Amino acid sequence: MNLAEYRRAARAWLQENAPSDDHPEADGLTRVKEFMAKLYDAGYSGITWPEQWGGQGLTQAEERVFAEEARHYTLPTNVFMIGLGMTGPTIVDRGTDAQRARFIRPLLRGEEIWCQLFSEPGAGSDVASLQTRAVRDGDQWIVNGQKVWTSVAHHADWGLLLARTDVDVPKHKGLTMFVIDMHHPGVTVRPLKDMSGRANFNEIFFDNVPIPDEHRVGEVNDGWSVAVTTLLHERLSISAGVGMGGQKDNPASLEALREVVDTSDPLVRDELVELHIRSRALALFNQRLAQETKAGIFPGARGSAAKLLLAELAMYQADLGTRLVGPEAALADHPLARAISLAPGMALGGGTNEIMRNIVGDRVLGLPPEPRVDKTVPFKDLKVGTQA
Amino acid sequence: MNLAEYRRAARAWLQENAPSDDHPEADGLTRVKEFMAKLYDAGYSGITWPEQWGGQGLTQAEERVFAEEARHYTLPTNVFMIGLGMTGPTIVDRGTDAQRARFIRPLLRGEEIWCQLFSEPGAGSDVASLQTRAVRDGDQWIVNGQKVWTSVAHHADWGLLLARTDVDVPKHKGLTMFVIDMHHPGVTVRPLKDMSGRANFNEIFFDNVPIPDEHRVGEVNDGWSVAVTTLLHERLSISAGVGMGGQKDNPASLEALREVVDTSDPLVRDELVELHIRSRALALFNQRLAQETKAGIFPGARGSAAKLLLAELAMYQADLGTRLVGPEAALADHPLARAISLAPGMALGGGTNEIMRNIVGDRVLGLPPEPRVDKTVPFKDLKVGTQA
Amino acid sequence: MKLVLSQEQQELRAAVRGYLSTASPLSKARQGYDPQVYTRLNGELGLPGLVVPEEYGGSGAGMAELAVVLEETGAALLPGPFLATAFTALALTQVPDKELLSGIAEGRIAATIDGAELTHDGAAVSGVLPRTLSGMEADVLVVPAHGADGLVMTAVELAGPGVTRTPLETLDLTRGQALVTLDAAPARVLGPAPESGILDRLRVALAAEQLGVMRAALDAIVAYAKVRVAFGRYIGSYQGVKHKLADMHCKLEQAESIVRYAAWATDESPADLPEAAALAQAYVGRACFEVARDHLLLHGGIGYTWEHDAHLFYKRAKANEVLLGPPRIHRARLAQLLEL
Amino acid sequence: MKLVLSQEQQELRAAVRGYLSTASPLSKARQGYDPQVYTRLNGELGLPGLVVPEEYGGSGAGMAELAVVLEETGAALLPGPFLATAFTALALTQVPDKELLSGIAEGRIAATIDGAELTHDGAAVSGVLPRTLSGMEADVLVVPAHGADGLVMTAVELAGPGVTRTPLETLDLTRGQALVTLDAAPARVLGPAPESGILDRLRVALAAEQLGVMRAALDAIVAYAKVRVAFGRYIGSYQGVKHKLADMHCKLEQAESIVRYAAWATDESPADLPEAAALAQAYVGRACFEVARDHLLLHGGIGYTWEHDAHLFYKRAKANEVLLGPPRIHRARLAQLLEL
Repeated sequence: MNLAEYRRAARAWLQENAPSDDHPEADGLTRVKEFMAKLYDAGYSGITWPEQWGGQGLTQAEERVFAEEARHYTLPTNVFMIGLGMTGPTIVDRGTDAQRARFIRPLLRGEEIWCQLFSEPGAGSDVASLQTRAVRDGDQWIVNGQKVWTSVAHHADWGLLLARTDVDVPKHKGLTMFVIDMHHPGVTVRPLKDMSGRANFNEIFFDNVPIPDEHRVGEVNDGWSVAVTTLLHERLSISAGVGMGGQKDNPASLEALREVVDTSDPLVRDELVELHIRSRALALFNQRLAQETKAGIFPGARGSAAKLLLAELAMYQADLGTRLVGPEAALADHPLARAISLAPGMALGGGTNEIMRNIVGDRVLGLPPEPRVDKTVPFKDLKVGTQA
Repeated sequence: MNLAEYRRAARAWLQENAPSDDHPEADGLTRVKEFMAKLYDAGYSGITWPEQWGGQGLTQAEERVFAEEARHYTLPTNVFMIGLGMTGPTIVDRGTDAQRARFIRPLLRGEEIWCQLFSEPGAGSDVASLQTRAVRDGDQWIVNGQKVWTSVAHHADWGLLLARTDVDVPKHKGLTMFVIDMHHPGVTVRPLKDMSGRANFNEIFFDNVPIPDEHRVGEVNDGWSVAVTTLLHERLSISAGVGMGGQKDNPASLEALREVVDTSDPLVRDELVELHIRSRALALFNQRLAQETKAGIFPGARGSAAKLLLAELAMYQADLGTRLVGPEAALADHPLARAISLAPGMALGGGTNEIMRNIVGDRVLGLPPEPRVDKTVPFKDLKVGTQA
Repeated sequence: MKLVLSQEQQELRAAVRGYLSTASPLSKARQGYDPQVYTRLNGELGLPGLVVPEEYGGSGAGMAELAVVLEETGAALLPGPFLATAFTALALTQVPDKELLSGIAEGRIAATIDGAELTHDGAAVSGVLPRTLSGMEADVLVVPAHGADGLVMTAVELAGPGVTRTPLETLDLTRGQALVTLDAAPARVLGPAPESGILDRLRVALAAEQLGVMRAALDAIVAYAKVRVAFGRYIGSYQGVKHKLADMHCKLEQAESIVRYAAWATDESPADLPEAAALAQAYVGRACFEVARDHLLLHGGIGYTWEHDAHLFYKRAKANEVLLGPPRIHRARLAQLLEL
Repeated sequence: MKLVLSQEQQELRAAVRGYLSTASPLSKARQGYDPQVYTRLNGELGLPGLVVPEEYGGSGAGMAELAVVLEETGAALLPGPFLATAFTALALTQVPDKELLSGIAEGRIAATIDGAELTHDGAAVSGVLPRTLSGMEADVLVVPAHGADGLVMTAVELAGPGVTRTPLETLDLTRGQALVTLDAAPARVLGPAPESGILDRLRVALAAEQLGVMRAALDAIVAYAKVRVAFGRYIGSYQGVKHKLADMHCKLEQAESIVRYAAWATDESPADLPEAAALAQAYVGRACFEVARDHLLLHGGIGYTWEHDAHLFYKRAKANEVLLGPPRIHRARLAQLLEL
């Protein structure tokens, strides 16, 4: 099948099968799991993944074609995104054959939901300073500790867990990666409300949770290199997403604001011009990155520049919108009140603005690194988290 | 004499003796030296300096009164300012009695002009990494090296020189302070043009210049602590000056710009409002610092915040002015073309904006210091200046 | 011009700060209005009567003192009708009938004020006030109304007949507003509405609260930067954080200078008040939000959680920035006053 | 929409960059216009004829290619009438009489263009042009003039009778202007002045040069941050420097995207040109100055000296920002085009 045929087939399938309502998740997981199974059975889940483990074994070209066609729909695949974008690729890259055989097909078919368990209250930007312990006990490991910022954990069947297995070596060298059973009674999932009041994240507590050694991913104490694989996939899926989402639902977009503000005031018009300039500048940059990717030039760390700009734009837009609208925007049910409450999220998810600037400075511009005190000290002697 | 009497006397003296023309320096040094001698003989130079060494031995109250009265005039004292504000107080604080007896009275009376020789091409923000060497030779020291950013050096009789006397200890611990004879044939003064084309600074080259040991200020290898004294006095005289200079001669001030731009345009008006807001905010901050100082609350490192804001305001104003005026402002003889060429100077003299932010962060907010690699390494093993 | 606090003003600050730190710590602020705290604020500290002239039972203090107090209530994100009552007291000093001031000074009355102009038929007022500050907590509303005698200031008992109040959920979780519908609600006429002066005073008072909010937000993130570690170092040792905090400090220094100036102008130099008041809102309102925003962002992920206090400051700062209208009106006023 | 360079465009870039790095290094730029460099630019590279249609002896390339070249001449701060000649060639493609284009394509003629409208009596033009770009170096001036047939485009030999030229010292040390007085100077009519299109093309061309200036400025300070040491560390390792450089990189990425878009619109999508051209000047002009400014400041004291190149970029960036008028006109145009 050539690409044009592939596109026609994908288009036809989507026309027939994509859900017509916007939020099918509202019914719970049954319908979205059914859809995912249909998607997989039609050959559109895991398009580039190895055939041997349940993928389609096709190329990025087919994947891009399907993504382009799917952009016209809102497919109910959110709950599977951690698995598809991060933990699944990690198992494919770094897991054992037994793990691939066990986990990949159910993941692609939506039968099992995954979450990622890296961040901790004391280890945000600096993930490698995490404190959750996994202690060897014969053929298994016993896990105690706490994770945070975990999306979809309340639905998850499996979690990809990064835990500390040696405190006598520097922080990056004492970590190991595991697959943990989220249904074990020692796992407690507690919803975590963000500043807008939504519960979009979870805190997870582990109380003597056993993991069989065969669910270890990679070597003992080599977990950081596995995590780097996962984070690389995360960055890829974020930068693939950046600039894709339209501004149509954003109450702080130029299109939305021009309808509600007084454009007879030249100062208001000029503020909207500034918004246009900034939005266009970033949108064109994202389009250029996308065209480069198509042409085989991988954006790499330059995607962090796009992410930084997106975070700044989101904050600027919501701030501007509330200023232009005035007192009304401070009522809780005003769309701009919600926008200003959500705006910081873009900067704080997936790396703070400071981390993004470090990445651009170090990897794009090749600037010398900050001197590091944390790469040589044994973990048990290292300052971590919050302390005087 | 009470303060009111002091003020009346100062006012009367100034009325009679202050030069009426704006730029008496134009005639060379004769007239300004004559004026300085008159000022000293009338008791208005060195008001708070110890009587024993030629000062008046009065208090800051008298000094402030005289400064307030003198503000209505432009006294031709610029060429003496390094001596009066920095090197003189250093000799008073840290010199030997012989040095005080030799240097202070001629300095106060304008008979001898001083310059300060700290910065080097490879040691700007990081003065202590300087490379000019002074090597002991019996009763004297032999100096070789280069200094830069030296004001009034072409007029100077004496220079306060910070030089390296030991390269086997960390950088702060191998420096010694000297008084150097600027008329020695081994001293070459070369004017250094700034980016506006003016020659406001000099480069100084030392070729085997001898200094008698009795012209050493402070102990051998204790020069850094002497330099800190000098820099403290420098900061005091800068912050005393901040906010004092009026905006009347500034072509980028609100008063000047409103005369030359199209204020019928609401966007132009709003730019001028922004300029008003920023100028007023800083002016009021400076006034508050001055009131606090009067009330005995020493501003300390908060003066660095004022200096940072002044540098940013100067750049913002000149930039705004050129944008509002448009193409005309790009002709070399337009006042705003000169303003935009001089604007960076405020940020680069007396410490870059980055250094100011460090000072505010460390000393005002009490934030933890940057880890330092340069405090323990012997100087000869330390990276300095510009190198790959 | 007086830009530094007197000894007495510093003592007032210490007293209010001390009281609020125990009576209304931040952990309580998110629970909303506690009338008991408010009663003790009246009783022990006599704060609502601060600017009420002595002949009406108040302390006869000026805006300089009120600013000191509002800075502290702002820093504590004090819930309830304190700002609204202070606003009203400031307005009442500008109208002939000052009787209500006694009730405020005695702490009997929590009041609010609204700028929307109603209609007045001689005895009662009618109209809709879409967003009245602390409208649920206040006892009395002061509001201008058009009647036979032109525009007059009137006072309405909010618990009285003809008044319907609907609480509004607001962005600012620590201080609410209400939709107030007046349908022939009995109203006392306090005298002709003054042509100017009231709104300028509210602008200055609000700026004082904003100064407190930004100071507390900066203090919070500075403290956190000294204890939070990333990559083996306190985050405050990174220039990326340190330089931003230094810039925030610069904004705070300038904001405080402007608030002191505006308070001084209110008390001592009425001719400067309009410019000072517009400047105060134009600079301090923006600076307060920027500092609150950056204080939240620099906290990292924890600052995005509901449990952390950062968003309370952020939301109060944003709500305050637009409380007296879209911020551009303050800039437009400056343009007018500067005769640009 | 095409935002990435083709293989051919990359080769063009490499050729121009290679040529300029030897023929016009920065150390030469401050010495001003070197006609020999310009002649070789014509001869070896055929650059001035780039956008001249093939029928007039040019390469018939588009704005996309010209932008690539202008980025390089901008990065090199190339002195002389190259930008003015490119401006003129772009204008000439929009008028009926294209004869001058052949001269430009052959490299015989350096030209300039001015927007000030003169008067035309049928054979000669008169008027004063206060600031004509490269007015001393250009051979021919293209300028609109009012006459019996309305507004027409005319061409004047600058070395001919009736022309007085006075060199103007400009902020930009690497490219001059001239005061040109025309007193019945013989002029050839090129046809009616087009209603639109010329100025938009100049805006896009200038933005391409600005992109080059900002890229070179950023490259210079990034290189310096890797070799300059303070307090025992390379200054580029401090977040205070690193984060600023990262922000400058973000501006550069966006500026390049806008320039590619505007060049594409010029060549392929004329309906988008007005918006793209205004966007290009509004964003890239500002970004270029900001980057040049911060690149100078981050150099520390050495960047403030006459001997260092930093001020050359800073001054070119500022001169360019206001070259086509005060920057607010580009924003006003955007407001109009967006129908705000």
